[in-house]
Amino acid sequence: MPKMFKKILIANRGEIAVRIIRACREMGVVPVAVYSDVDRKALHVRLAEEAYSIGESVPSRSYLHVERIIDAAKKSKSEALHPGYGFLAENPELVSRCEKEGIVFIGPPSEPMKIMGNKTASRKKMANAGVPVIPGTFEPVKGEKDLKKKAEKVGFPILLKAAAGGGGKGLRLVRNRKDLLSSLRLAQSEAKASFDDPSIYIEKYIDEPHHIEIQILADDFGNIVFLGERECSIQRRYQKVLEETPSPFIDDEIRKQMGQIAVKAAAAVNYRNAGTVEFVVDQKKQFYFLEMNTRLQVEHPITEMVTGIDLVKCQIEIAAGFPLNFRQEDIRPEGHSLECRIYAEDPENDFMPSPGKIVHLHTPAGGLGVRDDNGVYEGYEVPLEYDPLLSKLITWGRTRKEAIHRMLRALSEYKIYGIKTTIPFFKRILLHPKFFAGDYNTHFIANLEKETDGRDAEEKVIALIAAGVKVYSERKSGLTPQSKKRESNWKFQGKLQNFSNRL
Amino acid sequence: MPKMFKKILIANRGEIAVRIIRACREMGVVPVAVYSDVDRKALHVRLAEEAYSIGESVPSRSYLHVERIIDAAKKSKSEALHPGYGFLAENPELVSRCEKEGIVFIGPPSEPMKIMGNKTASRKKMANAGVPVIPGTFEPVKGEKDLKKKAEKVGFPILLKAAAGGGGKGLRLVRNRKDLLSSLRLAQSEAKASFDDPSIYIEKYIDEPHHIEIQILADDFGNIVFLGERECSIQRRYQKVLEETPSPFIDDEIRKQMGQIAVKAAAAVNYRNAGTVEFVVDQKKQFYFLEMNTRLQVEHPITEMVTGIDLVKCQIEIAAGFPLNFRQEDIRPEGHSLECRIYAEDPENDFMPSPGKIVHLHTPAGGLGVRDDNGVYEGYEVPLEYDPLLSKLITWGRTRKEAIHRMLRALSEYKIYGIKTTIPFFKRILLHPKFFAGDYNTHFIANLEKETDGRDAEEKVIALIAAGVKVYSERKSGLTPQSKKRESNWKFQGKLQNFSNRL
Amino acid sequence: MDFSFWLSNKEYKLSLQESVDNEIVISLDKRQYRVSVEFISGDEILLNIDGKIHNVIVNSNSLCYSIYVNGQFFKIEKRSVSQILGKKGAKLQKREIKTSMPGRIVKVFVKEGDKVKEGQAVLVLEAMKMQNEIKSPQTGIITKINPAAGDSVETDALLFSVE
Amino acid sequence: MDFSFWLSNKEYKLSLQESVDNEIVISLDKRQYRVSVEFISGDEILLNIDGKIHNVIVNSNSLCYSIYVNGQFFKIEKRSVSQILGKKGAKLQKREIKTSMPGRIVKVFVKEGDKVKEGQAVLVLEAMKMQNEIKSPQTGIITKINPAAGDSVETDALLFSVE
Repeated sequence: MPKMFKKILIANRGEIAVRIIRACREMGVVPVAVYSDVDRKALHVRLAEEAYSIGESVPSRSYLHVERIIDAAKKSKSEALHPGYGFLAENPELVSRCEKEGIVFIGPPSEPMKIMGNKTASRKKMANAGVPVIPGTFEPVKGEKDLKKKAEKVGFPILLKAAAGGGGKGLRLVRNRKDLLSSLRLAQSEAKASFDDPSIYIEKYIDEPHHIEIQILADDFGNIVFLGERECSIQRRYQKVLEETPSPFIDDEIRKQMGQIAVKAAAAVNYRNAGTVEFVVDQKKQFYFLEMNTRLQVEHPITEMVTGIDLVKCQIEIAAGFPLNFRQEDIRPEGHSLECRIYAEDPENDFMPSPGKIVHLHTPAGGLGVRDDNGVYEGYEVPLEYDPLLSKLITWGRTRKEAIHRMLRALSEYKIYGIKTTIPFFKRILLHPKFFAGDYNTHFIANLEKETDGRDAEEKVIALIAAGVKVYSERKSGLTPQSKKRESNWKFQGKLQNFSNRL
Repeated sequence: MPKMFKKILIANRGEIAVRIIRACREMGVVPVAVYSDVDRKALHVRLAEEAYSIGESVPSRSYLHVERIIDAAKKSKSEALHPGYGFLAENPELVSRCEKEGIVFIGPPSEPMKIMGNKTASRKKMANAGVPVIPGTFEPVKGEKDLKKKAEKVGFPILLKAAAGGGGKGLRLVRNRKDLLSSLRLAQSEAKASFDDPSIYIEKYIDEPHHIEIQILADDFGNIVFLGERECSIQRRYQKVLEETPSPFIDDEIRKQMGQIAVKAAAAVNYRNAGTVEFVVDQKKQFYFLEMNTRLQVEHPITEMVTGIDLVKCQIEIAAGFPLNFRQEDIRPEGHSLECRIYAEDPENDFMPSPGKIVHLHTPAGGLGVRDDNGVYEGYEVPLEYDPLLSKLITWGRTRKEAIHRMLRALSEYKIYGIKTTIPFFKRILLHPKFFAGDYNTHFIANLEKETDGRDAEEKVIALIAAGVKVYSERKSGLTPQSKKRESNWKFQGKLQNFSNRL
Repeated sequence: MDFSFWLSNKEYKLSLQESVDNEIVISLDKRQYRVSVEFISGDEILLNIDGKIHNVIVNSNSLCYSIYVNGQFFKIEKRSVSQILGKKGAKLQKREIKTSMPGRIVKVFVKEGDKVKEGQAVLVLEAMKMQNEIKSPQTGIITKINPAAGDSVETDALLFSVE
Repeated sequence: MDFSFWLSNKEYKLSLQESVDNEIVISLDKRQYRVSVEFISGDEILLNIDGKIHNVIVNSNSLCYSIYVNGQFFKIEKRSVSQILGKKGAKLQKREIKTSMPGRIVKVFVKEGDKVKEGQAVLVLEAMKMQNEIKSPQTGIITKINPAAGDSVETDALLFSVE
């Protein structure tokens, strides 16, 4: 009979560490946080039950440092470790070190993680298991001659991709043969610089594709289930910006096929715990395996909203050796859910990072179907060192229309002042007729950025009136000591504005 | 073809006004707030699109003043008016004034409101319609002789109740005939003082009862549906404290019977819009009509959480003349939901009111299944003049156990400092073995209050350490001007503490 | 550094010293605690006590510390009650009971000259839609009752005196 | 009371006067607005403009007002740019471009002595896991480039000069 853990170390920070801490508390498990120097006052530390320092602010000396994480787990006597996403979440070395120390890693075993971490190896494995993969090569190309021959066989346009890659690095679109060699050289040098491995392979380029992923859960008893899809085509520079489920693009028949294929993919590598199989879907709704993320996804909450299933709790239960307590036929997604990723970036200035102090924070939670998974608080200083994700704002509605209108309402209440955020940008996406109609693909944001954003004349008038009121009240009362003191917060803000103004 | 309203006036304040404002914004309707003098900076004003002053802080000169509400509706050109709950929500005069001015009242017509507002008239009407009512009289008793005769017929123990009554006023339990006359006199004088009407009627006393209510919706086209029940037996001085759905006490068969009877009750009075039929359920699961609340209930969110149906939006759609867009068979409640009513009251000091400034506010929204419908913000001063409800914290879980554990987690994150709140009291309820087992009735809180509450020794040590750290840091640094300035917030708090200490 | 605090009339002795790694070692009731401290804002403090996290609010005035820990409120006094009052036995004196919130008097249970026990209800004050029993802080005789049932009272109004 | 403000180099004239009912009447661009004001906290202001509610954040320094309205940021200047700079044409001067955030230089597109146009990318700085193109603020010649690709830069480090 399996036993639940007493203590879990959370080897992460920010909103995802907070998310996992909450799941632990709801299960009666003690959540143990770790933190770098700059994160001493971070929200995940404040909400944890125990917390241990693991080193300097630069990630390689704290959150990416396997031995310091292992030390903290041993010191706190944690029986298990949850890696979150990013940092060491897909690092087989951490998994082996956990195995060696007798700490349960809350995620897959190292073997499926290794296979899925290598683009060409996973393509080969999936193709052999009967999972459709994008036409192309299963090995890195062996030189210019090999490239030419294979490119002709796949047929232009093609993508050159880094075998060790991800995040759009070492990626080149080649529309015709005359650009082939120059593109190879650029892709190779980028791949070498980013991953210390210049290997490049070929994939057929699929025009105007959708990125759709399937959430799966696999326990130790051979049960593998899928929990519907997530439509992730709203991307900017290969980074997801907004996700929704169900996808407005696919139908129940394709949904079921994709789910069954995802289960097959997981089974082929003896997968355990939560995982996500990503597919590229072309305009004819043909779908192809792209990669498998062997961890919790940033966008997991939208699946939770429509299924009612807490994925983090499932991860912990599976890792503790419990069987899944529901079957495929018990999973009946209801309604529609959206997620907006709110970043500390300036959408009016080319999405320049905007770290700094959050002077005011008003979050919109309240009412039916609104969820705000954030990792910050009023007075918190968003550090420069890490990912700029501040919050994931999630809504649910009985219909897609209701979920969108609820998101617009929630965004209108969400106020983060002192730093710039992507909140205003989401209004542009959600109010766009193409988005509202559900008629979009991965090119949506690039097209949107070409459209001009008319600044609202009403807001300008209000700003001028506010300035007038401010002068008026200052002249009537004289400057109070308090208003002088508060200026210091804004000096920082001012500095950042100067930064962006100068650039 | 009906048309949606352009503007709705919300004749209320606090969390319910905020709730309705959010529904309006999600429907593209302009929400118009009204406010009394003390509410100039209240959250419902800050979140509205338009706001109008309606008078002095005392309710009779603002929120209870029919003509000022009507004036604000006319001035703002609102087409409809939502009364919320409390204040004028069940006042037929407001309904008639709206009818006269051509403003749509978002609630029932005045006729069913009048019938249900009178205890004896509604008992008679319901009994005639075949709705089971508690045995007793259908008319006020006509004197001491009449009382004696009828009391014997009903059989002791009996309740004497004010015909115009509510909230436990003019209510007396009579266990045997020797106390009958003295109890009548007390009940009559209380009824006279509270409602200016000394009429008293008799009901059979039901021992250890449950209070369970059924939510219904009725449109203009003869469709009436029920949306499951709410278990409201956790009460303190006849005030609900915590509600849950489904009730752990009743089964599917009784649930369905109660739902059908509630629909019959609504049909009997030609009811329209949202309403709630309250039942008393005895230990043998016999249920009796108690009263009908002809408005939105405080605890409506738990029904929304399990059905996914936004009741406020339904109210607005029905009032605008749209038919319900779902049928009885489409309503399939999923999972379990709880609501804790967080009041500005001191649970360690006999629930004494605790108005004042909220110096710090950390709300727990985030993660799956947590909803915080609050009406306050950090820096807000909770006024003395109104109901002390600060927030309704609502959780949902796939099981009752999950919903309870989620509530405990959310409560542990919910921090309101500067005033006293009922947050610590809920932990005592939720962790009580009887509550956890679902084995409770309306006597639960009274029994709980007899049990001693062991103060946690660990917290005492932490408080002492914190005081030590404070002295240490003050001596090291000297008092900063800022820490001196902040003291003023706490002076107010100090005053209130003195108040409760003295009493 | 050594101090004494009083909590619920009991004295507690603390001794603090800074350790090399920026932690503070606190001795209390023969136990030692290793504490690290982060100041979040004016009165919000994040304590790490032997690895355990506690978010605490501390505010001080000249007499005491007002402290919230996990939603519980503690009033920790810098001096003992007997130090403040001079000596014991000073308790049974004339006490004037005022209200610091406006409200309406619903009921008065006693009349001037009545004997009351400590904790006995003297009158009912309604505020924030709630009825609150106002009790006598000591055993004695009611020497004055100011308002009558139905009266409205303002902040700081005298309710009654007991001697 | 009359003032002028500058927003995006355009001048706006405002005139304010208090009305009997505690409202302020503001004239701007030939329109009149009736405004009532509540101060929520230091820099948070609740405005009611002709019945419409707006939550606004206003902070001022000696040169300008920083204002957030509905999530949009406005910088309203007390004096015009030409007043600040003295006179026009002073624009084409030496400009030193510094960074106010630490990061890593990923790529440098130009070398010293190159001609650049206003808005042309000069180098790529990586911070917060994002790559950001740093552009030239004016047309001119690059007189100095400080860091090379791969270098880490600290806050306030000089990136390049353009003349």
